[in-house]
Amino acid sequence: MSEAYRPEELLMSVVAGLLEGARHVAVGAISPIPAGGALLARERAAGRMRVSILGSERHTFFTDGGRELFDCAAQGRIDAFFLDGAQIDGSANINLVGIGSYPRSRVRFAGSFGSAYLYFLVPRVILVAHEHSRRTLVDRVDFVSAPGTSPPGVYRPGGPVALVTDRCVFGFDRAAGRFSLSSAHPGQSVGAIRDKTGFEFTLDDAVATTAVPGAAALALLRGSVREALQEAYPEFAEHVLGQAA
Amino acid sequence: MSEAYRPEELLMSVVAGLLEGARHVAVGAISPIPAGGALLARERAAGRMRVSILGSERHTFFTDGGRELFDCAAQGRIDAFFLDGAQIDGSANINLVGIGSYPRSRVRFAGSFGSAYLYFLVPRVILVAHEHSRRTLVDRVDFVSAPGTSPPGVYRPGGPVALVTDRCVFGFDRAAGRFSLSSAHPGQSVGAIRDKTGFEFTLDDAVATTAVPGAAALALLRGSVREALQEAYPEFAEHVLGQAA
Amino acid sequence: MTSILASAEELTGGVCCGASVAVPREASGCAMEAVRALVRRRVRDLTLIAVPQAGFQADLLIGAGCVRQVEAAAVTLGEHGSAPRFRAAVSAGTVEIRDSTCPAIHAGLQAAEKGVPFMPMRGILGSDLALHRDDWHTIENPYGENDPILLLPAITPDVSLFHAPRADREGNVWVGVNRELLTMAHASRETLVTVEAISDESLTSDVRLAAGTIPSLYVSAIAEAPRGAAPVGLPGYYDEDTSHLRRYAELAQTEEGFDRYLAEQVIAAPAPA
Amino acid sequence: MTSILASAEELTGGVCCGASVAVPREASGCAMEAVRALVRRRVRDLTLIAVPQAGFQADLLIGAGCVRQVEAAAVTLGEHGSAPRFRAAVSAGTVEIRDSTCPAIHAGLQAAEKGVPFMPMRGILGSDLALHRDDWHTIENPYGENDPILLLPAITPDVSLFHAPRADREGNVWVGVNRELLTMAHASRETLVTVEAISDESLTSDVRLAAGTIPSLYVSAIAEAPRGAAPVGLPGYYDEDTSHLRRYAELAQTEEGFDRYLAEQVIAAPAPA
Repeated sequence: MSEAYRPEELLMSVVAGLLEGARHVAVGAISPIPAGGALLARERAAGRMRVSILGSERHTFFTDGGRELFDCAAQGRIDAFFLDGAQIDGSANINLVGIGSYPRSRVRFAGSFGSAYLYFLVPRVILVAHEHSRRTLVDRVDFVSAPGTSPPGVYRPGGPVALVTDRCVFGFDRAAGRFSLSSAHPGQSVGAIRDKTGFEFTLDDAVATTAVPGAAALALLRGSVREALQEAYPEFAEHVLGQAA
Repeated sequence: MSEAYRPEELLMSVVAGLLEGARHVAVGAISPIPAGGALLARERAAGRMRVSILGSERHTFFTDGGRELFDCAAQGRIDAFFLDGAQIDGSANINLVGIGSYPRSRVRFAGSFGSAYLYFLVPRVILVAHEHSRRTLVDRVDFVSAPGTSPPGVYRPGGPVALVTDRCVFGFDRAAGRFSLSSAHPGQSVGAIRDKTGFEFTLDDAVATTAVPGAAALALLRGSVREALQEAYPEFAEHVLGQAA
Repeated sequence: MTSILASAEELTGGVCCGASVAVPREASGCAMEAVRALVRRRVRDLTLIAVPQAGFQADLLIGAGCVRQVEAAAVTLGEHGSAPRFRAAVSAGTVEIRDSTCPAIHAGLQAAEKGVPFMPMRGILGSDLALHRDDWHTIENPYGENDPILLLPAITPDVSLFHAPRADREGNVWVGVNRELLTMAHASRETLVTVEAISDESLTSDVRLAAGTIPSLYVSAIAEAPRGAAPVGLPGYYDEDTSHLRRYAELAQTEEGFDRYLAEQVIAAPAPA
Repeated sequence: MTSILASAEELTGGVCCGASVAVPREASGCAMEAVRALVRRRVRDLTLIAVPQAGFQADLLIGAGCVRQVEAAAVTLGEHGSAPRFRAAVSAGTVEIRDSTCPAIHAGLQAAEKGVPFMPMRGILGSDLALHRDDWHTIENPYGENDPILLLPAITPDVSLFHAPRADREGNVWVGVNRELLTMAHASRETLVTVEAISDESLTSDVRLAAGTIPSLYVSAIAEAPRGAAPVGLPGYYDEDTSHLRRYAELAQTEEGFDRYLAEQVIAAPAPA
């Protein structure tokens, strides 16, 4: 029987699985779950994976100013990155700008950050949605901060490979330009997921149940990963990983 | 009666005069006379002139690698620079590449360095020819490392203002695209200069005799300028400025 | 030559209404004392250029009515939530937002640094950012076939304004690895810097320090402002004042609350001599 | 991760015939020990990219027959006169020269660093450089009117090869203000560095050192080579061996003299263990 785990630990374990084989994973600011997942993947990679956590002094080695992350991605030296969206639609378009008509958005968000660039250049972009609802996962975003796919001719070595939510994991088929349900987290049914998702998606041949973190993963998360997260995410490290579920 | 001076001291004094009012003068590598002239001008500018001597650690402040000089010029932060040429022609085209047909030059020189760029961007480019002869000052250069003038439409805030040789000083008229004789060094006649010059030039209304360095200038050259030149040009500082003429 | 001025007030005294002012992200060093001086002087119609994003300083300037236009990849208070005055002003249409993306702002500054009118950039095509920026052009890459690529115009701020750990008496400024500050200084017409301390030790004579230094040639003026980034932090020197920023984030939810913050923390604060 | 190798010989063992190899100007740190290793291994058909000019190392490689093509703003022995083997090879047509200008080489590397196919650049128009470079294109500036501007293609070297004062055990390399070395590392597929010493002290943990450091991510391999730049100097560490370089400049005036120099100073020199 598996150990008890927190929902965040499940997501970190999922993220770690999606990062297998990557040599260099970059994580944006204010992204504790991707950071934790990346650090877990690094623990398993036995010295063959770098993780750069932006906003952390200890886990970022950049020495060429704010542009270096983007130059580094364009050089092909970043294999995986994470993006989220206030809205994400069925074509994997993401919206970080606003709800309603542009530019006088009814609800304005922070802005697109580096998404309009990194989404094109990083081979393995993992989308993360912390709230799986029809408000977030929509049929069509109100503003395209970064498109999920591009027409032939557009230089695009990168793009989305998966969308991880608090209910499930979708894979993304770049040729078809749509998501398919890969696995549902324990306790989630396909019907319930469809009900909470504002876009159409297909089903993998066999929709699995998301693998839960085993004892080894949990030990790493609560041990070395927690320690490494302390600097950039002290509260998260303490409250989420600092005590058994 | 004026003091005895060395020919190099005359040239440095001429160069200093041409730099009046400049806020930032850059001097390329292996250019002791421009460097000395610039340092003399700086002495007279009472803190209102910077001099950057490339190849000197003490007189260069750049911290952004080899490109900074060029970026700095493009930003309009360099008022004056020096160029020479294995050949210079009557249109102020300079050749630093080779004699004979290109690319298998009969006589090959080092190459164009930054001339093809700085000649366009630095407002006050002073050409220096150490050997005033028909070999060097030619009707038409064999290879245009950098053109003296550009057609309308070409972005060109910079260009040549003067050509200083061991015989005289030419001014350059950018609109007309030709040199005119401004002053002949003591002992040089217009006829002798014409005889030794491979290109056509006009005469200023009154061709003056080049002003010789006065006692104050010589004291500066043999004092503070010599000291400042020690690091980048130890031999020159010692042998040319280290003893009275 | 670099002017050494007595206060953040004096430093920013020449920043005119209508100027374009570039400011860095919070982790790189925010000149908050100087920003408060701009607010007190009631500067108007600024174009604020966030390099590449901005937080508290942008929200404060926008709330105080100093800003006409913002160019930014993002404006946010980060861990303290969204930037309430920015959001309200954009929704109300009282501030014009020119949405960008981080590398585009860095590249625009690099174009200005290199004195070229534009820089090419990968990505972005097909986003609504590109749709709404009429100053971004798509051309065919002359080195490819059927390969569209975006051109972005140079960004040449009238003023760059930031805070750094130290300067020397010649006006050289040490910024360490925060090299976007160097690019900003290269790209801008004027660069104004507050520093924790001006030191007698030359920053250019030690090769280790020189590697992280902006030469004085690019620095118009400096002024000492100890803890000049507060309540934002200066990484490696002091932490942010979290309770101050949390309180701001709450108060600034309404115009009245923001005005109260302004009166208490900015207007009432005595200008340094 | 960065490989730490035992010698300059090992470091350069993977540099293949036909590779493009970028090397810095002499003041920035020449990996002369590694260059001699290439000569001993009889590497052929290199494309040598001088950043932006080269001296002794280029003349040695050209004289030894290792080079097919040179892209450079200049090749010269500086105070020791012109580069005799370079001049002879260009006149004889045994080496192809692609004449450039300093900022064009820097900009080409920056294009590669940024992952864009080209960079625009002012100046150069109307020079014979532009006439002979069919990889340089002139376009109309979309941000101007009747404003032609040159585009230069990205320069992506297979290998960058240079010498630096120090590295740490993770493969971070300190270069100080010689930041063209950083740009070279960013732009190149592989970066090979000899260093005076590999130290236990981490270069990234001290912010002053970090500002002048190339992160190990960009460094393929390093090897210790004390006085590895000799007979060229390493500014701040040791001076050039002037009499050695003067003698080279004299000997290399003829092919026979050059061969004698090679036999004595390069081939006969025992490879470090």
